[in-house]
Amino acid sequence: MIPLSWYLILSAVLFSLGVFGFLLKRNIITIFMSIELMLNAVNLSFVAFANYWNSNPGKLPSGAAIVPLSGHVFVFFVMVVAAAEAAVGLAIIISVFRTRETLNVDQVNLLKL
Amino acid sequence: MIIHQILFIVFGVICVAGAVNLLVQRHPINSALSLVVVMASLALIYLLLGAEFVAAIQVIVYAGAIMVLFVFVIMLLNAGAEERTRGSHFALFAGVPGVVVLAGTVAWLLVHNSTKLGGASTGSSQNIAFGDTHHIAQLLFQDFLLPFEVTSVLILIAIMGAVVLGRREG
Amino acid sequence: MNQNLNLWVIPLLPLIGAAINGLFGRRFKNAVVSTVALLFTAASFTWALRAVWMAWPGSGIPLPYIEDHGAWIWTSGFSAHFGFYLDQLSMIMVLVVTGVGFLIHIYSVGYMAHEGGYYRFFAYLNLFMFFMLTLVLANNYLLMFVGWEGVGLASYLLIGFYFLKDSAANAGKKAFIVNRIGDFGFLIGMFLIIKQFGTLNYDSVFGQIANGHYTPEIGWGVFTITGLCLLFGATGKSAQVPLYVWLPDAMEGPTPVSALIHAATMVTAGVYMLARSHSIFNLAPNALIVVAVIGCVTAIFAATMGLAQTDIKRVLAYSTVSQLGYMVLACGVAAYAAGIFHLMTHAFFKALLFLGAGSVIHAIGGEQDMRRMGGLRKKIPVTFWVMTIATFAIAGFPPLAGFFSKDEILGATFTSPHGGHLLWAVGLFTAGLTSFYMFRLWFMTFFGEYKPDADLGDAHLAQPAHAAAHAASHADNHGHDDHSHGHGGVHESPWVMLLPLVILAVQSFTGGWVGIPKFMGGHNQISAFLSPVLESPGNVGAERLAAGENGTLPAKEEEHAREEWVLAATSVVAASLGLFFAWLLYYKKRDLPDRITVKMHGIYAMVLHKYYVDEGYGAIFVKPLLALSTVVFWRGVDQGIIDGLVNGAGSTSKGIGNELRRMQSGNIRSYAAWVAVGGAAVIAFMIWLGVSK
Amino acid sequence: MNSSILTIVTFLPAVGALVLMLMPRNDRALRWGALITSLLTFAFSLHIVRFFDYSQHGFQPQFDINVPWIGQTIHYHLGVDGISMWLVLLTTLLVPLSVLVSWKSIHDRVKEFFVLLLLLEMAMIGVFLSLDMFLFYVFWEATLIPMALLIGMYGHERRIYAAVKFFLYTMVASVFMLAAIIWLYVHTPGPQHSFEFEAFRALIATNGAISPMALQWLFLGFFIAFAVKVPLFPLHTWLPDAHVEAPTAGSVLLAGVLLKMGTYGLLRFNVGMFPAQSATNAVWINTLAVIGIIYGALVALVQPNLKKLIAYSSVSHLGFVVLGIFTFTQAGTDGAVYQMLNHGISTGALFMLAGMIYERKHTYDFKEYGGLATPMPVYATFFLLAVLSSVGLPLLNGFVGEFLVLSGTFQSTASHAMLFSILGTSGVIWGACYLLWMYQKVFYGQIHHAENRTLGDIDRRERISLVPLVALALIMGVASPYWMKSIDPAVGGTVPKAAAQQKACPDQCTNAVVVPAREIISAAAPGGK
Amino acid sequence: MHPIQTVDYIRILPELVLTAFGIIVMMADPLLKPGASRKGLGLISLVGTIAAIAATFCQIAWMHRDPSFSSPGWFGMVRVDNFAIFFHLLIPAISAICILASLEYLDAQNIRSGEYYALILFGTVGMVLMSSAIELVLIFIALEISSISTYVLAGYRRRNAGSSESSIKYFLLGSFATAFFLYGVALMFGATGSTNIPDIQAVLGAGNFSLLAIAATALMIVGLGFKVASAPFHIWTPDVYEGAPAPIVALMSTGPKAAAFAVLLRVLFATSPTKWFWLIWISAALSMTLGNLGALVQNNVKRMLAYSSIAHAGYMLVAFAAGDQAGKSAAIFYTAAYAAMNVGAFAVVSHFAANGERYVSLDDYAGLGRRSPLLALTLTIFMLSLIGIPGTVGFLGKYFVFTASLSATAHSTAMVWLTVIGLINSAVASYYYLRIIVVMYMREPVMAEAPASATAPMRLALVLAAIATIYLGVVPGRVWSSSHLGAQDLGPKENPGKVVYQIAQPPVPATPAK
Repeated sequence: MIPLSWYLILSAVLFSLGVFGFLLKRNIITIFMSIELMLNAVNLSFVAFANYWNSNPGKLPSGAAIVPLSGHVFVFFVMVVAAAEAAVGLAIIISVFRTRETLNVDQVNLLKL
Repeated sequence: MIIHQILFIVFGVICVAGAVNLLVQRHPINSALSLVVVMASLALIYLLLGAEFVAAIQVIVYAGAIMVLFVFVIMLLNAGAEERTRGSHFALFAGVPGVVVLAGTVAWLLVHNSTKLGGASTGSSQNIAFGDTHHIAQLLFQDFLLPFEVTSVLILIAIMGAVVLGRREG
Repeated sequence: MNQNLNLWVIPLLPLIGAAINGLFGRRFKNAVVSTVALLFTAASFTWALRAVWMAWPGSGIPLPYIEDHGAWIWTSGFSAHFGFYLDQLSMIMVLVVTGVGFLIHIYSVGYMAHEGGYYRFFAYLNLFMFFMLTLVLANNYLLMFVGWEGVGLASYLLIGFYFLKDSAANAGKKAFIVNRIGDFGFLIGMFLIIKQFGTLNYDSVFGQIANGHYTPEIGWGVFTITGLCLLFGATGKSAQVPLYVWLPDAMEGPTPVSALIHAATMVTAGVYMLARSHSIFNLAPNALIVVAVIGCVTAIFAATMGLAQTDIKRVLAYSTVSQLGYMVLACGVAAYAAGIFHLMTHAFFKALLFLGAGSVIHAIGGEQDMRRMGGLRKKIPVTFWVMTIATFAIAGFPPLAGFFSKDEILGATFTSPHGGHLLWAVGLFTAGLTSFYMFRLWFMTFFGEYKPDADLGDAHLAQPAHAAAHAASHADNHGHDDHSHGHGGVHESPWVMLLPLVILAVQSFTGGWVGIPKFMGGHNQISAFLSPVLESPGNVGAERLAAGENGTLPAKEEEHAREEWVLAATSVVAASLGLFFAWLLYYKKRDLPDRITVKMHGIYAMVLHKYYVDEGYGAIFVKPLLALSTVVFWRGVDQGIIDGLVNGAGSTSKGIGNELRRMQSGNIRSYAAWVAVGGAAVIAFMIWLGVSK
Repeated sequence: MNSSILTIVTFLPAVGALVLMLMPRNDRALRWGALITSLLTFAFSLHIVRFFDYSQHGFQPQFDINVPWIGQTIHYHLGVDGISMWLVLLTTLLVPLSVLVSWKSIHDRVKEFFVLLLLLEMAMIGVFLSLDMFLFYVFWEATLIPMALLIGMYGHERRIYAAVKFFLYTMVASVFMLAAIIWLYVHTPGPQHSFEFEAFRALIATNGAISPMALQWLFLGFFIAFAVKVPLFPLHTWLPDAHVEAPTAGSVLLAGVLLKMGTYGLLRFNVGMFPAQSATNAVWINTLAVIGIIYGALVALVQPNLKKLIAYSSVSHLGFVVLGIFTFTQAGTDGAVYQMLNHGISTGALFMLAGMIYERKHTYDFKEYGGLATPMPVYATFFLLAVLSSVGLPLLNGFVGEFLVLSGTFQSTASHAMLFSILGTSGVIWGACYLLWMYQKVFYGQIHHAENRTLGDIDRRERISLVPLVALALIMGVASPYWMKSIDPAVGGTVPKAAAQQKACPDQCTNAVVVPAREIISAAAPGGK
Repeated sequence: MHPIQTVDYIRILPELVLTAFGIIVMMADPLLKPGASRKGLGLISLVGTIAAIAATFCQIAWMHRDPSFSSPGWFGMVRVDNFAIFFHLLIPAISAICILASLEYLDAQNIRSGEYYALILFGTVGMVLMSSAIELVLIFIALEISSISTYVLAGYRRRNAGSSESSIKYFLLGSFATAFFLYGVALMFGATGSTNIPDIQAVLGAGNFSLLAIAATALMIVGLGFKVASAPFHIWTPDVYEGAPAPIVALMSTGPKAAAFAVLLRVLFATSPTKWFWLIWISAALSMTLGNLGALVQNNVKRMLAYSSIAHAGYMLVAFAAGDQAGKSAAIFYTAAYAAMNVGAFAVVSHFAANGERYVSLDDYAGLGRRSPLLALTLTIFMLSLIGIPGTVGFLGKYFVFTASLSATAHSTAMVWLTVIGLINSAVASYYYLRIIVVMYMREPVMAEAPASATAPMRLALVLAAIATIYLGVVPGRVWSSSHLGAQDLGPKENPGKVVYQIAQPPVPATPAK
C-alpha cells in the first residue's frame, strides 16, 4: 500500500522542478523540455487519482458512477496535445533560431517595456 | 506490499534525479536524455498504478516520438551548451521562492489530506488492471469520441503550423 | 380724478433721444443731433411741468401719485415693477433735473460745437437724463437703483468722453468703481428692506412703517443697519467721505457734464435717496448721527482741499463735495427739507459756476489752471457777472439762493440734539472756507492780469519732490476740453452758452426765495411744500417743525426767531470773513499766499495732495489687492497649488506607469517567474482562505 | 408634434451633422448647411416655447416622450420644464451664432468643425431634456468629445494641453456621478429597476431606504461631476486653459452652455433629489461659491489676456448661480436660473467679440490692444453693451439674476446665508473692476501699435451674429417676467420647502391710483394675481 | 450503446462547417501558384465563418423546436445552450472581420500562404468549441487548438524577429500556463472524481468543497487567467501583441479571449463564488490598474492596446466578482463589446502599419485626421468606445459591469470600492486613448503622403466593426438580452433547456408616458 500522497507529492516535486527549469534554464529547448516535465508531472497526478477512484468507487450526485479511467483518457489526450505542441513548438524554436541565431532566451528580448 | 513501495521509491528517486539532472546539465542533449529517463521511470510508476495503457503510450509517444523530435531539433540547430547569462534576476530572486511557496503549499495540502485520500491500491483490490486498453478504448470511442475526433483538428494544425513555420521563405 | 399723468413719458423721451442719436447719430449733421437731443429734453421738461402742474397739491390728484406699468422682476417670492411715483419730493427733483438738464443741453450745443463725437456726447447726455429721471420718479428702491446705476454708467461714459486720454479713461473707471462700492451698501440696504418688509415699493415700505407702530431704535437695530447701508450707498453717489475720491477726478469730463452730472443732479442722488428713506432714518437715530457726522466731515474736509487747488474745475469739484456734505448733514439732522432745498439751490448756482467756468475755459482756449488766468473781468463780462452772482450765492450772501438754504441747514444743525452745536460750528467754519476759496477763484480768474503763459514751476512749493508730482499732475490736466481754438484770442462765448448762464443766474439769485424762513417774514414755502412727505422724527425736529409751521408755540417762536437771526448773522459774517481773506490774499497782497505756503509747506502739500487719500487707497487697497491676486491667487493657488496637484497627479501616474513597465523586462524567464509567483500567491491565498474558514 | 418635438430638436443637429459628413468638401456649402441646420433647430425649439403650458407648477415635464430603450429599465425619456426649456433655447440660439462667428475664422477642416459643432449641440440639448438618468449621462459624456476636439483641433498654441486637461478633468469627475447613478439605479425597488429621475427622487425621499452615509456619498458623487463643470472653486483650473485655447465658437458654447450643464445639474439633481443633503452640505458649498465669486474676480483682475479674463469672470459669475441654488429660496433659485441664461448671453457675446478681435489681431494679449474705440466704434459699442450686461447693470439681463440671487440669499434661512450674500454682493464691485479695466485696456487710450489704426470695424455678418445677443441682453433686462413665468413655477418644484418658508409677498400696488397696465402684469406674471 | 443522433451533429455544426472550410482552404492552397495572392482562399474562409454563423442560426432554430437540444450531447461533452450560442455567434464574427482585415494585410506584408486562413478557421473551431464544451478534456483540447493556431499565427511574419519572438514567448508561456491549468484539472479530478463540469458543479455544490478542490480551482484560475491576460498573469500580453501581425492581434485579443472568458465563466461558476471572490477582486483591481498605468507611457500603439486589453480583462473580472446573474450577463456582454471595438481598432492599426509594420508608433499617427479622415474617424470611434463614451458599446459594457458590481448583494461594500477603482481607472484610461485622438487630429502630420487607401474588404471590416460598436452602443437590447439568457445557463441555478433562446427582443409592455 503506497499512500496516494506519495504519488501526488512526487508529482508536485516534478512539477516544481519543471517550473524551476523554466525559470532557470537559458536554452529554449531545455525550457520546452521543462514544460514537458511539468506535463508529465500532471499526468502522474491523473493516473494516481484514477487509481484512487478505482480503489474508492463512488457515485456522482447525478447518480452515475465515477469513471476512474477518465483520468487515463485525460493522460492520453495530454500526450496527444504534448506531441502536437512539441511539433509546433520546435518549429517555432527553429523559426526563432533563424531570425536570431541564438537559442538563449535571455537574448530573445527585443520586445519589452 | 513492500515491493511496490520499494519500486515506487526507486523509480521515484530516479525520476527526481532525472529531473534534477535536466536542470543541472548545460547541454540540451544531456537534458533531453535526462528527460527520457524521467519519462521511462514514470512509465514504470504508471504500471505500479495499474495504468498499463498509459504506461505503454508514455514510452511510445513521449519517450519514443516526442523526445526523438527534441533530439532531432537539438541536432538540427546544433545547439551547444547554454551560456549562463543573467537575463532575469526576477526569475531567480522572486520566481524561485515563489515556486518554493507553490510547491510547499501543494505539498502541505497533500500531506494534510493524505489520510483522507488514503492509499493508492495497486493490484490489491477488485480491478487490478483497470487501466487496460480494452476499457480505455471503450471510453475513448464512446464517451470521449468527440474529443478524440477533435484531436484530429489539433494534429492537423500542428502539422500545418510546423510546415508553415519550418519551411523556407517562399 | 383718475387722471393719468403718464409719468413714464418723462424718462422715456430722453431715452428715445438717446437711442436716435446713439444708433443713427453718426450719420447726422451736428445740427440734427443737437435738435433731436434738445427736442426730447425739452419735451421731457414740458411733460414734467405738465405732470407737476396737474398733480400740484390741491389739484385733486392725491399724492403720492403712483402708476404701475407691469412687472420688471417677478418671482413668486419677490417682485419689482416698473412703477412711477410722484410726490412733492420727486416734483422738485424732476423739475430740477429736467430744467437744469435742458439748460445744460442748450449750453452744450455751443460748448461742444467743435468736438469730435458730438452725437455720442448728446446720446450719453440724453441717456443720463433718462436714468436720472428714472431715479427720481421710481416708485420702488429697485427702480431707483436702476437710475442710480444708470447715471453711474452715463457718468462713466461722459467722464471718459475723451477716452484717448488715459487720465480721462481712468477717471471714468474710477468713478464707476467707487460708485459701485457705494452700490454695494445700497444693495445690502435693499436686501435688509426686503427682509424687513418683503418689498421695495415706497408706498408699502413707508406704509408699513407708518402703520407698524415702530419706535425709534435705541442702539443698533435693523433700521440702523439699513440706514447705514443706504448711507454707504449715498456716500458713493454723493461723493461723501470716504468715497468722495472719484468726484475731483471726474472733472476730466467735458465741462457741461461736470455741471450737469457732477454738480447739479447726479451727485445729489444720494441726498435724494436719504431724503426718500427718511422714514427709515427716523427710526434710527444712531444712523442719523452717523449721517450727520459724515456730512459734516465731508463738508470741512473737502473745503480744505478746495483751498489749495489751482485747477478751476477742481476747485468747483471740491466745493461740490463740500456742499453735498451740507446736504447730507441736513439729512443727518433730520432737516430733510432743508437738504432738498439746498440741493435745489445748489443745482442752480453750482451748475452756473461750472458753466461759467466752462465759459471761461472756452474763452481762453482750454486752459484750466487759474494761475494762467486773471483779469478776465473785462474780456468776458457776461461770464464775469453770472459768475459773480454764483459766487456770492454759494458763499451765502443774502439774498441769494445759497444763503437761505445754507442758513436753513445750519439752523437745523444748531438745534439738533445730537452734538448739534459742534456740527454747527464746523458747518459755519466750512461756510467761511467756502466763501474764501470761492472768492479766491473769483479773484484769481477775473481780477489782476491775464497771464496765459505763467510759469507754473514750483513757485508754490519749497520741496522739489512735491513739485515733480505737482507738475506731473498738471501735465495730466493739460488740454482738457481740447478745443481747436488758438491760445491767443480771449472771446466771449456764443449766445447758446450765455443764455443758460443768464437763466441760471436768475435762478441762483432768486431760487432761494421760495424758502425764506418765517423769522424773516417769508413763508418757507418749500418746507411747507415738502412737509407732507418729509416728516422729521418726533424726537428730533418736531418742535422746530411745529414752531416753523403752525405757530402753535408762540412763546417759543419769539425766542427761536431771535436765535435764528443770530445764526443767520453769524453765517453772513463767516462768509464775509472768507471774502475778506480772499481779497487780502489774492487781490491785495498777491505775494502773500506764496509766502504762506513756503512757511507752512507741510500742511500745504498735504492739502494740495488732498491729504494723500488717493495715494493711501492705492497703497492700502489697490496695490496689495493686485499683488495678492497675481502672486498668491493666480500664480500661487491657481497655477501653483491646484494645477500643480492636477498635473502632479498626471505625472505621478505616468511615473508609476514607467516603474511598472520595468516589470516588462522582455525576458521570458521573468515572465514565467511572474506567472509562477502569481500562481503561488493565488494558491497560497486561496488555501489560506479555505483553511481559515 | 407635441410628443416628437423634443426628439426633433435633439436629433435634428445630429441629422444635420450626418448630412454634412456626406457632403463634399465645399466649405461654403458646409457653412450654409450648418447654419441652416442650426437655424432649423432653433425654429423647432421655438415650438416648445410657443406651446408650453405655463400654468403647470412644480416639476412637471412637458412634451414628454418615454419609451423603453435598452431592456425594460433604460428609457428614452425626454421632457422639458420651465427651467430646461430656456436652457435648450439658449443652446439652440447660441449654436447658429457660433456658426456665424466661425464663418471665416475656420477655413481648415471646415467639415469636421461643423460636424463637431452640431454633434455638440445635440448632446447639449439632450443633457437638458433627459429625464432618464442613464440617458442624461449618455448625453452628458457625449458633450465631452466634440468639445475636446473643437479645442484641440481648432485651438491655439497650447490647445492640446487644454483639450486634454478639459477632457480629463470632466471625465474623472463624471465617473463619480456614473457610480452614483448606477448605485441608485440598483437600489430602486425591483424587480424592474428604474433610471427615471422621478424614481430616484422617490427612492431618496423614502425614509430609511438608503443610509445617510450612502446618501452623502451619492450627493458628493453627483456634486463633484457638476462642480467641475460649473466650475466651482477649486476645480476651475481647466476653464481658463480651455477658453484661451478654444476657437471662438468653442468658447462661446463652453461658457454659454456647457457650464450651465453643471449648474443645471446641481439644481435639478443635487438639490432636486437630495434636499436634505443639499441643506446639510450647503455651508461649505456656498463657501466655495463665494470664494469663487471673489477669487475668480480677483484673478480676472490681473490677467494679461483677454480671454483668460473672461474665463475667470465666468468662475466668478457661476459662483453667483451656485450661491443662489444652494440657499434654497424661491427668489434666489429663480435668479440663479436666470443668471444661467444671462451668463450664456453676456459671456457668449464677450467671447464672440474676443474672437472677432482675434481674427484681426491674432492675439488676446492686452498689450497688443489699446485705443481700439477709434478704429472700431461699432465693435466698441457692442463690446460695451456686453461688458455692461456682464457687470450687471440694471435694465440689462445680468442685474436681474444677480439681484435675485443675492437678495434671495440674503433672505435665506440657510446657515450663514446673510454673510454669504454680503460677500457675494461684493462681487458687483469686483465685476466692475475687472471688466472696466479690461474695457479700458482694449478700447481707451492712445493707439500704441500702428497697425491697430487700420483695423476694420466689424462687418455685417459679425453684426448679425451679435445683435441677437445684445438685443436679448436688453430684453431680458426689462422683461424678465416673460422668462420667469416658466422658471418660477418650475423652480417651485425644486425648492418647495424653501418656497413655503418664504414670506408671502404683500401686493405691490395696493396704493396704486392708476394701474393702466394691470393686464400687462397679469399677462406677464402668471400666478401673480 | 447509445447511437449518435442527428441532433448531436447539429450541436457541433459550426465546428463541422469551420473544419470543412478549413480543410478546403488547406487543400486549395497547394493548387495555387506559390507567389500568387491568396485572396481567393481568404474569401473562401470568410464564407466559412459566415457559414458557421448560419450554422449557429440553424442551432437556434433547432433549439426553438426542441428544448432538449440544450441538454448535454456527445455523451456529456458539449452543451449548446444560450451561453454557447452567444459565443458561437460572436467568435466566427470576430474571425470574419479578422479575415477581412487580413486580406489586405497579407498582400501588404507579402505573405503568400493560404495556411494562414486555414489556421484562423481551425483556431475558430477551437474557440467555438471552448464555449460549448462542458468536459474539461474537451475544453483542454479546444483550448490547445485555439492556442496552437494563434502561436503559429503570431509568428507568421517570419522575416521579422519580433514576430517570432512574440510567437516563442506566447508559446512557451502559454504552454507553461496550460500546465498549471492541467494540474488544476488533475487535482479537480482527484477532488471530485470527474472532469465533467456539471458533475463537478454538482459535487462541489453538494458541499464537498475540499481544500483540494480549492487548490484545483486556484490552479485553473492561473491557467485561464493567463489566457484572458488578467493580472498578475498578464505579463506576456504587451510583448506578444507587439510582435504579432496586427490582424492576428485583433483576433487573439478578442476571439481566444472571449472563448477563455467563456471557459472561465463555465468553470468558475461551477464552483462557489464565495471561494474565489477575493481572488477575482484583487485580480480585477490589479488588472485594471496595471493595464491602464502601463498603457499611459506607451508610444507603440499595438503595445498600448495590449495594455488596454489587460485593463479590459480587469473590467470583465469586476463583473465576475459581482458573481450574480447580472454580473455574468455583464461579463458575457463585455466580451462582445470588447470584441467589437478592439477588432476594429486593430484593424485600423493593421491597415495603417503598412509593409513591415513600419507605422505603429504613436507619432506616426500624427495628423492622420488630415491625411486620411475616414480612417481617423473610424479609429476615433473605436477609441471613444474603449474610453467608454456613451453612444458606444464600450460605455454600455462598462455600464453593465458596474451596474452588476453595485447591485451585488454579497460583499457589497467591497464591490462598491471595486466599482470606484474601476471608474477611476476608466477615467485615467481615457488619457491614453485620447492621446491617439489628439495625435491624429491635433498634431500636424509628419509624413506628407496619405496612407494607402483601404481596400474594399478592409473597409468592410472597419465599417462592420464601427457599426457594431455604435449599434451595440445605442440599441444593445438584443445582444444584452441574449447575454442575459446566456448567463442563466451558468452557475448553480442551472436549469438547462428551460429557457429558449429568443431571436427577437422580448416584447416590451408599452409603458405609458407618465
